[in-house]
Amino acid sequence: MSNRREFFTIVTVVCGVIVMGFITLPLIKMFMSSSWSSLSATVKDKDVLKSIWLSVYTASLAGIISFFVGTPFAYLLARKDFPGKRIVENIIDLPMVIPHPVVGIAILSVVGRNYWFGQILSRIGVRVMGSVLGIVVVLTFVGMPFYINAAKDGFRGVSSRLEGVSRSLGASLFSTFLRVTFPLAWRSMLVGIIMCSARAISEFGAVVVIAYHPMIAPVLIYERFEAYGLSYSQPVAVLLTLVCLTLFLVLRILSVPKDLKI
Amino acid sequence: MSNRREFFTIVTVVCGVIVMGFITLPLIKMFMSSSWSSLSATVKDKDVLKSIWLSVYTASLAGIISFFVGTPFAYLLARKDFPGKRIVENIIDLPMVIPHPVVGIAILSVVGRNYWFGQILSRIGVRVMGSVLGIVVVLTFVGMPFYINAAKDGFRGVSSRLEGVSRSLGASLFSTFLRVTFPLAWRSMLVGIIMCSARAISEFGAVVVIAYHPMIAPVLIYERFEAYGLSYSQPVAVLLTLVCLTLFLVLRILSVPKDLKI
Amino acid sequence: MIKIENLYINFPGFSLKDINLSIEKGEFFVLLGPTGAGKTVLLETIVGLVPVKKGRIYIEGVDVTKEPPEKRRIGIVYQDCALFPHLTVLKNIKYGLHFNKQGSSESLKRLHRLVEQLRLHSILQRLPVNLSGGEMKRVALARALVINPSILLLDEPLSALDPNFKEEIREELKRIHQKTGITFFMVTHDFTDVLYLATKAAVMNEGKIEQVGDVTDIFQRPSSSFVANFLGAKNIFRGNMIKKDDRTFVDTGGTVIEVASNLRKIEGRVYFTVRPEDIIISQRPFSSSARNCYPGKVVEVINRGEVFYVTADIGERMTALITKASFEEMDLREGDRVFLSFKATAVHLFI
Amino acid sequence: MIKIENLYINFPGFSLKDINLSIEKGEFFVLLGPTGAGKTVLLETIVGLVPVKKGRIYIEGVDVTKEPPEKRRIGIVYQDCALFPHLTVLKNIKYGLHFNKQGSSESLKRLHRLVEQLRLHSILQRLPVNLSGGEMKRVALARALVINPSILLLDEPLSALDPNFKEEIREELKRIHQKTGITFFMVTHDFTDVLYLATKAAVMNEGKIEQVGDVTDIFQRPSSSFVANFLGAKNIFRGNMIKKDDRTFVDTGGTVIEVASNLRKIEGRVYFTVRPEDIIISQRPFSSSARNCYPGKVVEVINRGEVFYVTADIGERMTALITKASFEEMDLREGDRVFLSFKATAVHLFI
Repeated sequence: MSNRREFFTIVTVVCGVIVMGFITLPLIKMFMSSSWSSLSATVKDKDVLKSIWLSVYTASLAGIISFFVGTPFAYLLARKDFPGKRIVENIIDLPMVIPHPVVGIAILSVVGRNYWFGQILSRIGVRVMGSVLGIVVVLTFVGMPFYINAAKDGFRGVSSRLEGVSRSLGASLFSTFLRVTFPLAWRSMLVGIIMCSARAISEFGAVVVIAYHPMIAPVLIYERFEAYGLSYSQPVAVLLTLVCLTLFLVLRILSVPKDLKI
Repeated sequence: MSNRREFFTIVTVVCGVIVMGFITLPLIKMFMSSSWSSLSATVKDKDVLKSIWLSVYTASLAGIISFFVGTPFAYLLARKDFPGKRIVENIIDLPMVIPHPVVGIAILSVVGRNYWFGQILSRIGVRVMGSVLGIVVVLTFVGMPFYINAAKDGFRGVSSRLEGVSRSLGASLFSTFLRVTFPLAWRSMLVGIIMCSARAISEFGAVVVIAYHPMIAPVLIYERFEAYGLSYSQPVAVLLTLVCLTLFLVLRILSVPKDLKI
Repeated sequence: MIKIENLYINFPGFSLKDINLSIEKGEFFVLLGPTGAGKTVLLETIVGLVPVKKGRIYIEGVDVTKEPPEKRRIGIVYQDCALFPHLTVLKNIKYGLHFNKQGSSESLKRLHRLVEQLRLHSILQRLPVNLSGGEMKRVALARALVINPSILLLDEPLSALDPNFKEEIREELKRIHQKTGITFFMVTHDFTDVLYLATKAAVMNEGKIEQVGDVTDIFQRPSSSFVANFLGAKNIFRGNMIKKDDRTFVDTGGTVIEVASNLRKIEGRVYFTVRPEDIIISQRPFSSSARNCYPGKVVEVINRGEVFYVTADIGERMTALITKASFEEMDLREGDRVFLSFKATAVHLFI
Repeated sequence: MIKIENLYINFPGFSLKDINLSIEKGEFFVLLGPTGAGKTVLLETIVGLVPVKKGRIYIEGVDVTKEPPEKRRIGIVYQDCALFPHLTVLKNIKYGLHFNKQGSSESLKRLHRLVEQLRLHSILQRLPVNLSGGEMKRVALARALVINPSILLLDEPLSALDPNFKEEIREELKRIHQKTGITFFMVTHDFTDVLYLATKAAVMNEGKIEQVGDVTDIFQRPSSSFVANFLGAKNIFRGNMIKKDDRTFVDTGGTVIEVASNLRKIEGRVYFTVRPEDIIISQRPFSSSARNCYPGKVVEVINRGEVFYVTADIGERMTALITKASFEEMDLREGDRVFLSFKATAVHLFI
């Protein structure tokens, strides 16, 4: 029996090693395949820099938009109960399961020229397809659920008693939110913004449907891969991954409570 | 002050309506744009059926592989503390933030012909690029973190005292896992498999790098969109979305505890 | 002054049924009841955090049923204090002053007075996480009092405190109530609080008010078997404390009882109890370390098998617990003359 | 038989330091200590759930330090019972039989006997979630006992139970211990458990064993000020219970004391306590409902301000609490002859 016991322990460790290898080896190999010279050449490539900048810029915008529109809604979801709340919460999670090109197609269905909304937009000169605006719309669509869920959890973590006391002391609902809820939940909200941006910066399929140009970094990587092959796309991939990893690291450091930081 | 209070409440509701509209309108419009006739024609299209079947099949495989390899690892993470555990947990979450085409490129870096591992594979006749195997590898890569995290949470929810009692009654670690831990955590594990598959079935960017052919549904949708335009791609998108929504619904029903089911 | 009329609240998990209460200005009102009786819900309804569908609430004669909490000027002190964790003690206390500008110099004076009264000087710059249980309560009190509320609601302010702190905060509450004249409305399930603090009390059960009235009324004339069982105390008396020479006595009106008191308070109204098992019954008086020995007449005998509850009238009705053997040996009957003795240390005072 | 030698455990959050214990076969060993003393960790170390880096553990003479729990044949009953929630009561109890095939007909006989003894017949098909606290304990006991362990570990089995159930399970434990001869190792912080159940006890604090020994030893001769303070009980005695006519007495060797007992047990060794505040000191004997009145000599007087602790030797040393007024009136000095009286109902028995 003792042998069987050790056997199971060994299995758990072996599986652990397999999973870790499966996840890290491709990334490590990709990093190592890019020579310093090709990397430094890529850093000087204006198209690359422009696309990475566009990625960072649009993903950040998605995070900021989610913050402004999502915060009041997340607060509503955290504090109030209403009929159909579970359905609303399920709908918020929908963008996470819709196949990526379908997201693009669905958004095009609304802003395309054969729909009144799209016609209005084109009449007032707003172009969604193939524009930065379009990219931001798509990235907000895929990133929003991450922000709302994180912010909602953050608000839930603030005792409603604190808000009750604040109200009893004369503060309105809005003052209470600004003076009590926000200072106590800002960490969760920041984590939410970063999660939203991280999800947005990694998106490809939805964006490529709406806007091949202007090129965000994942599209550029894909184009170079298609046109020139693996080794030419690797340095760009490495650079973009570094940006994402930085975001991810900040996220992790923020999401660890103060006293547990490593 | 009463007015300001009402104002903030109104803001939360307005933001809620905006977010809900932003998420649902594109999907609803997409569903409505596809006429019954085009939908029924699409259902009879062998290429469409084949690609949807391939998507379901490869995504399910990713879920099953994650289950077998991820379960022991998740159990290890739930029960044992070891130095560097936080780092390991961070690495598991990495695939969630890597841009999608980069995932494909990273995997190609390992299995490609200019790397010894890829050379070995090609010598024994295993093809990753452009094969079902390649698709499954990519989908497992993006889906695995979802399974491991869900299963880990499930195992954590089972009191280690129950396992201790089971051991004291003569059961080995493995018997204890089978007779106590598994029956109590199977729901979380199933939820994990579905989350992993849902993430996998929605993937496009990573797959399109590894395997344009055989075509999974998102690639087919993209191809039709590129080649024939929006209205031709919509019916396929609707069909695939229906599959995803079914998965999602099952997931939500399962993840609600028994006594809270609506 | 608080007046509640026909209040109903119905939520999944809790409900209030037909609550009618009228509390005079300056009263120290105590609400008793088992956990889950709906005491905290009633508190939160009064402060305005629970929306009211049916019924009315009046504060100082004004109907506030539909007013938001920030317009009611009601202070609330929760059991867990609910201090703002991101603000220092000083900022916690000053919080309410941002929204209540009425005569800011007066407010500041009140702030200083409270800081002094509640001995908060040395901790003003600390964060709540660094405070002891007693300090947290004092800060929560100061924060609620600084806006000069017309009513102060207290949700079990003394539970979850160490015995020392409990004593201290209890005295603080009494002192503040006497000084400010604010109406206090306190939820508790500790009888000591009631006897020590309350001028009026109510017992609540399953969302309903079972009984309202004077404290002695509730203890001595429970209106329902629930109240009787819930309170379950025998031998509760009220009297006036008198110091004579070095000794302390309580005059209940019916009798005078010696107590072992090392308390500062010299005179005044007090409650006290004597446990039935601490009372000795004898057929002759005797001198011993038992300070109190009173002649009386047996008025009731309750047989509980191996033990008997014997109630004698010694000016007050007092109940003793004795064994069957004692009972049989003394051959006690209703109407017999007996002596009840108990030690001064066996008298529990609530001053 | 359990033997622990120089055991050290060091984890973040808890530690055990230099534990040495030797428990004979068939003993009912009780481990006392405040929360956080490391009692549960010691239990889990014995059963094999906490890896040991330094020190040795022997069960029946065999070194099991490196053995996995499933090889140790030690039963464990947790405070929360830790019943398998997905299995019925019957399947919970039978769980251990899958892995212990030694003479399966004998095992089944034991199963039936346990079901009968612990009155589990009517609940065999229920799930743990539908059981009362007392039923859960009985099931957990049956589950641990069915594999016929050499040792049964109990982690505060009586806490978090209603008083009625507590009494019931306590008697059950005593009965099972006497019948089976299994070595019991029980963690508690309730003195009643110790006095009622233990044949030997230890006091633990901050990961260290402070004192091991007979129960009376530990209570009467605490080896450290921590043990003395932690136990803090006065007037604890051991004696033999005797029934005479309808009355019950306890003979401590030094004196014979009447008690109010409605207990089934007729004779045998018991512990009992009398609260100091329940004892009356007088200079003459008197007859009253106080069943016990003993002559003695004052051996110690401790002044606590308003009250005095007076210890008299009446064959046993017994301490009474009296007021300053009483003390001065009687003008007590060490060596004085006095009478100590207390009611039979004031004697708390632990049978």
